[in-house]
Amino acid sequence: MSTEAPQKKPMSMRNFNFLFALTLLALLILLWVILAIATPNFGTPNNIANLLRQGSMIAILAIGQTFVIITAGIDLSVGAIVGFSTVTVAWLLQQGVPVWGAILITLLIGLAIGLFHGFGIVKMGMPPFIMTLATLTSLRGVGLLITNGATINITDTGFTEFSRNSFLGIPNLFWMVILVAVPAYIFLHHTRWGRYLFAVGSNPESARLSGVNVPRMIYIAYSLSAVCAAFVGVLLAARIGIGNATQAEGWELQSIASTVIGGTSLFGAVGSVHGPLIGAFILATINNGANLLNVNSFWQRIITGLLIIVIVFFDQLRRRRQ
Amino acid sequence: MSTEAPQKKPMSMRNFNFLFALTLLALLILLWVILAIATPNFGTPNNIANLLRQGSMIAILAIGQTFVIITAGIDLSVGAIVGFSTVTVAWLLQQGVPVWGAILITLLIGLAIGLFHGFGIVKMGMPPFIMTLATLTSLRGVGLLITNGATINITDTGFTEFSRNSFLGIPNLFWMVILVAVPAYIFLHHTRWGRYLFAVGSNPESARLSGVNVPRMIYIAYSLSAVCAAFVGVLLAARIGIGNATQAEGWELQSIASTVIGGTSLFGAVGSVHGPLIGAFILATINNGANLLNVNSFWQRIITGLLIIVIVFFDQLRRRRQ
Amino acid sequence: MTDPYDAGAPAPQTHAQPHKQAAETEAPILELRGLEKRYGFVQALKRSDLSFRRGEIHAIVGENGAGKSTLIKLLTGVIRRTGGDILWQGEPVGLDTPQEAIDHGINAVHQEVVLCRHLTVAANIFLGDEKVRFGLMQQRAMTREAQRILDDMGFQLPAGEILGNLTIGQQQLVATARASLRGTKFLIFDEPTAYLTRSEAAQLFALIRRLKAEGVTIVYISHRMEEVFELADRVSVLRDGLLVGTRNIGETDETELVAMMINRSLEQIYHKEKIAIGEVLIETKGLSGKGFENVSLSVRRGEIVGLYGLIGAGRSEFALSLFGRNPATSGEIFWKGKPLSITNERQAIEMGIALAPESRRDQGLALNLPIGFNINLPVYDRLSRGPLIDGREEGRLADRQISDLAIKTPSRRVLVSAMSGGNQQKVVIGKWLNHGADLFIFDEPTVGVDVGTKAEIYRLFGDLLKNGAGIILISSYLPEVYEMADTLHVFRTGHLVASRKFHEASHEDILAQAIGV
Amino acid sequence: TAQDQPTIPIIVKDTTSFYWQIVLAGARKAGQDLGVNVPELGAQSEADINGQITILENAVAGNPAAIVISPTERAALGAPITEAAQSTIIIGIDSAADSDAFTSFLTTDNVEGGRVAADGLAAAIEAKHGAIEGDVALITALPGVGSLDQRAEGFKERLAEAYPGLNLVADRVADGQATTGLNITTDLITANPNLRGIFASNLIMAQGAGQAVAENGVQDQIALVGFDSDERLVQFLSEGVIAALVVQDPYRMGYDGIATALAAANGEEVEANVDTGANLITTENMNEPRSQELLNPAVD
Ligand SMILES: Nc1ncnc2c1ncn2[C@@H]1O[C@H](COP(=O)(O)OP(=O)(O)OP(=O)(O)O)[C@@H](O)[C@H]1O
Ligand SMILES: Nc1ncnc2c1ncn2[C@@H]1O[C@H](COP(=O)(O)OP(=O)(O)OP(=O)(O)O)[C@@H](O)[C@H]1O
Ligand SMILES: [Mg+2]
Ligand SMILES: [Mg+2]
Repeated sequence: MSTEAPQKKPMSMRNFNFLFALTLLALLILLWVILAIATPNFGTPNNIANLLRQGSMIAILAIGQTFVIITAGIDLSVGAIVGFSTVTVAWLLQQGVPVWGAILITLLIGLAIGLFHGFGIVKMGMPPFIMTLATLTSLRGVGLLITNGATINITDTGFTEFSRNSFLGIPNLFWMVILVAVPAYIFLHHTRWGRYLFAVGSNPESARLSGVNVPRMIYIAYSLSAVCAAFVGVLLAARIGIGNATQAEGWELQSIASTVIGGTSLFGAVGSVHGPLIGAFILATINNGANLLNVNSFWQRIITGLLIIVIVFFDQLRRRRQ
Repeated sequence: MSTEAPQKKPMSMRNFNFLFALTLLALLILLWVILAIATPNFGTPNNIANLLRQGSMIAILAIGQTFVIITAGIDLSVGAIVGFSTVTVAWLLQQGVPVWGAILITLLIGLAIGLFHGFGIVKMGMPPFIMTLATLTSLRGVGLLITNGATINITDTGFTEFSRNSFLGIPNLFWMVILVAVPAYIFLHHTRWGRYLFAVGSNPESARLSGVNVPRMIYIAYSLSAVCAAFVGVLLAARIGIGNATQAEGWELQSIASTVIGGTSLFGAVGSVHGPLIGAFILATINNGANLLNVNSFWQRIITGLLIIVIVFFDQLRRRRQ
Repeated sequence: MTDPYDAGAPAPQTHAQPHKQAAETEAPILELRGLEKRYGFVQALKRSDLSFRRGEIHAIVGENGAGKSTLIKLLTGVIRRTGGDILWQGEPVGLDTPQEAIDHGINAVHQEVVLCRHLTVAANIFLGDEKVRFGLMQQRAMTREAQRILDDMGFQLPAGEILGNLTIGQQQLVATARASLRGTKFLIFDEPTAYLTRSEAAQLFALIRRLKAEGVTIVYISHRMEEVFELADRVSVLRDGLLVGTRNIGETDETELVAMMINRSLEQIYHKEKIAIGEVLIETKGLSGKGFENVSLSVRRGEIVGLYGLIGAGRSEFALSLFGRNPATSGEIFWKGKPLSITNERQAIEMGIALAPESRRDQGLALNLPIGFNINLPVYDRLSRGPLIDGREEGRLADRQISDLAIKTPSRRVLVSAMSGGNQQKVVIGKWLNHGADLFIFDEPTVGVDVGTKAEIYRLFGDLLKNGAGIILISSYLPEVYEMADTLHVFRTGHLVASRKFHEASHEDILAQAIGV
Repeated sequence: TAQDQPTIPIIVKDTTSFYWQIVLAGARKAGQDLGVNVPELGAQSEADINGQITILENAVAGNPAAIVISPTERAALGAPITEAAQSTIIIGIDSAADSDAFTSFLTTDNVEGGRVAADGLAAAIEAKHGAIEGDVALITALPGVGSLDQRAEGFKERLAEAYPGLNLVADRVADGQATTGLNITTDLITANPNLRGIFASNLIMAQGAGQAVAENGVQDQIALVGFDSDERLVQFLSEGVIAALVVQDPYRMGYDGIATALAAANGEEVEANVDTGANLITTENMNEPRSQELLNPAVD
């Protein structure tokens, strides 16, 4: 909390964001080059495909999380929503609901959860941290109650195979990231609602007096985050072939970490779509590389923690220098 | 002379806090009365002792957390510090270090972790959320590395029995709460440093301009939180008789929830010592009561989540009415 | 009590004179040699020499962004200089931290109130300087002492109150009390009267004179010339970060100072053209809501309707209500002759109402976003083609306002937080000019704005009126509403108590109505 | 009526796990059959030792006729169980604790389970490659969980003493998430082209590892052995993705735990130690009646 006033002329925000994304990308590529040299298997198409698959889900969560964090909020419930959604989609599929129906209903439930968050924050005046912490707690309970602690086996092979297959050599899961990221990018950076999200995050009163419907933007942000999480739940169910409410524990923190590594500020009004995406794949690369190098998994945790500090530190440094 | 006195004279902050603590206390007592009527065993001395023991550790964590939250920060690492401290104290005891030495060293390690957080936040400009998230990740790794994933048995029975025994009919663990809470209360509400914590949380720039050493206060807040957590680690090690780095998972969220239920604002500058204390025991009572009533543990989660929303909602409501 | 606005006020120079002469023989208490401050490429303060005498009131004037606040921040250790020396009583000093400045007895009341809103008035006054016995704070004693100090200064403020519950003006007084309390030798005021009521301002001036009599050096920054002439012994002018000169107050006049400030002469600040008044745009009948009651008034095309009153009179609340922020609870609104109710801001904007709110920091600006973003925020719906924003048009509109309002910035992409107070105020106004509204509500539009820009803003009012708009001008600065408004309404404690046509009543008459004597 | 029935709570390690739900189902059935109130208690993670101690304390406060408990951690639960035994009868199931206060003990020996897994893995590798040699890996769901550590211990011991041809190249600990198990397995397959066997030592890891084997289509090269079973794993087993499962008899443990506790509460003599066994079920023997009983316990 260095309260020293910024010393130098701020570079234009757009250029700055762009440059920052470039350095992050450079870091990611640097990691890749090092790993490709250090291990014989990193560069194989198979492993690249694995890496893309492994980073995909956190990447989508991080994109959703970004919308919320830009409004200066936080969504701690995304991991629980993912777990809960694996249960819903699996349960629906096992009830004989067609795949598209099961997915649609699951996404709608995600939407409902997001709207509930919005309601709590807007109408009840709850702090986002507490609101989503409460849902996190309750949702896991509901999911466990539905399955009675068991897992639901998904027998629809078409559904489960989707997550394994590729299209044009790129894993389907990564296509799903693109499917989410491109509209998210356009929404955040090229539509007025995107601008309004930033305005709300910076100063809600001024946004309101400029004609922005602040409550609506809050509803939108939390709904997007929850729907992204529900979508990840569907993908996860397809990938592991089961519905289980305790899955995705701790993913909320991973998604927040990805978002922050990607240059989003927890104080709101600073963020992008590409940053969190790269952030998520940096984290996935660290894990994949550590696995390939057979690094002790305890070391893996230590390294991840330290790397988060280092990356965010350099981000802060650059930001202050600007 | 037209210095209009504010329209309706708002209650002074001190009175308000006091009243709020009273309503919270009333809620806690209400819960107790209901449970005493609903279950034959709630009111037994044995169960009251259990309840006091069960709430103790989260209560101490919540007090530490309060210092941090008052500065508008957050400490996600407390759970990990607790787990890590059980390992250190167990390891030291097994190395033949005397009990007082083992405790002292563990507390000093806690202090070092807190200072590290302060360093990251003050000198490196890290957001508290990310700084403590990173330590959370790394610390568990370090603890696991020390024990190689195993648990360390504590053979010193004097140490382990301490947590089960009582003094003057009150469990030792609860005495420890008093031992922490009384100085914490005096520190926060009756010394200038306590005042400075509020000032930093309210407006760090103004605090700085008043000659408050803002960085030092940040160091103090995070150190207090980490030392409280290390102390809880010692108590937990005594209670479970082992050192194990994976213990206390999720306690950071419980401590934050207790703090917020106790009327502390996540935006900083609002909080007390007695509030979080009551908050922690409300949560402990919910769990204890649910166990006695044989409520399904999944329902227990759902109820806890909903109760958090309800309690914080009424707090917000009251606050806004003032 | 002396009233600075009152034409009949006794000339302050009479009792200021002896001190001035005594001071001239002494060594300066504080001297600046080649002081310099750069923010990246922006040279906020260029090598300036300036000396302050013991016990003088030294005014500093200059345009927005001239570097006045920067100078103050340097002297109080808020920021660090990038060059030059500061001599305190002849000795070079660092002044690198606020604590160091406080230790020397240098204190300031900053342009934006920086106090802790969650703490009590007493806690704020004693912050950093608490009374402690045996390690424990003596809260009661501090509250009592604070109350005594406030009463002593003539500020009627409750010491036990939470600061956030006070008005900005009252908070400013607390800041003043705080600063003048601490064994101060050198006290700086950065636009202290911007948010003060007249009586509060009078209390402040009395305090300043008393401090001066006690030998305290006062630096006084203001855009209000009459205050400068009333209070100051000497005045220095800053322009573009450069000191252009220092004058004894008796040896200069307003015209000269303004010319020094803006490097040209300004014949007239209040620029009012004769514009034909047209149909009624908005009319309220018996409108009541939060903070105001039974207000009936109308605004016509081509007309400026001024709302004058003391702070807290209910004008802002009335304006916010017209804008849908706090919808009225009873009464009627007619918009272009049709009755309707305004329930939210969006509706008001779509109807053609624009509001530049009074608090730029809390209501007007997204501080950590770029200037261009702020300027365009109300019109993004119109900048959109289908769902997408037209980036080129977005840039064009922002750049147009920046040049029209002479906003001092290298680019529209600079964050608003990096601009001087007055330039920020221009952004607050600029954001509504692209909007093409019919009714403009300007709430304290010239707070912290320099004379040159004020004149620009008044000229801009003329342009808006010529295009057929109507204006509601809310101001606590009587000369402004008096000179600009075609119709002047006076508010007192939520009621509209008097209405006057242009120059129909005297200053005294209006004042009396506002105060209620 | 329920009022007059004796109360015997059962405390498991982790109510969110399917395995423990089967234990609870067995206990519930016993309660119905024998006329006992059976509160079903347990922590929500096998790593939550303090949580289980708390639950035990609360259960004791309820003055039950007896308590059936599966201690999460050997050392940690020792003293609390000894203390609880002063006021009620304690029956242990599944895992041991450092206490001699148990009236009776029904366990599967997890170390033995690990050994059985090693044998099963060796047999499966032999079946696929004709020789018991090559690289193998071990995946543990969570660090610091007693039963998982014991399985790993038994597995490694047995490898070292009986199968010198099998080379343990990776001993990885995940975070309890199926996805992590899946990612680790995938990366193990990538990093170790000669990998021939994997032991995933609990239900969730077996689910993740099974998915990775299926995803990479390596079931002909890599023998996967899991621990415990559910519908998903049985499906993998029948598809040949998983070569073998080590299955305990949780249902019986729950049922007999309550039955023994009731007997002890009524002052009857009970056996001090009962081994409920760890069974290896392979694709070949999975359709035998006993296997089916173990694989499809009657959970309601
Ligand atoms: N934090 C900052 N970063 C970059 N530039 C800044 C910063 N603060 C001020 N400046 C620039 O320094 C110059 C001087 O600003 P300063 O606030 O001193 O003006 P001022 O004379 O007080 O104006 P006003 O009358 O509007 O308050 C301005 O051009 C401003 O844009
Ligand atoms: N922070 C506050 N707390 C309590 N009452 C307030 C506060 N601010 C304003 N009020 C009350 O609201 C009413 C209207 O205030 P409003 O701000 O509209 O007055 P105004 O005439 O616009 O003066 P100003 O120049 O302060 O804006 C007054 O009765 C005032 O006392
Ligand atoms: Mg200024
Ligand atoms: Mg106003």
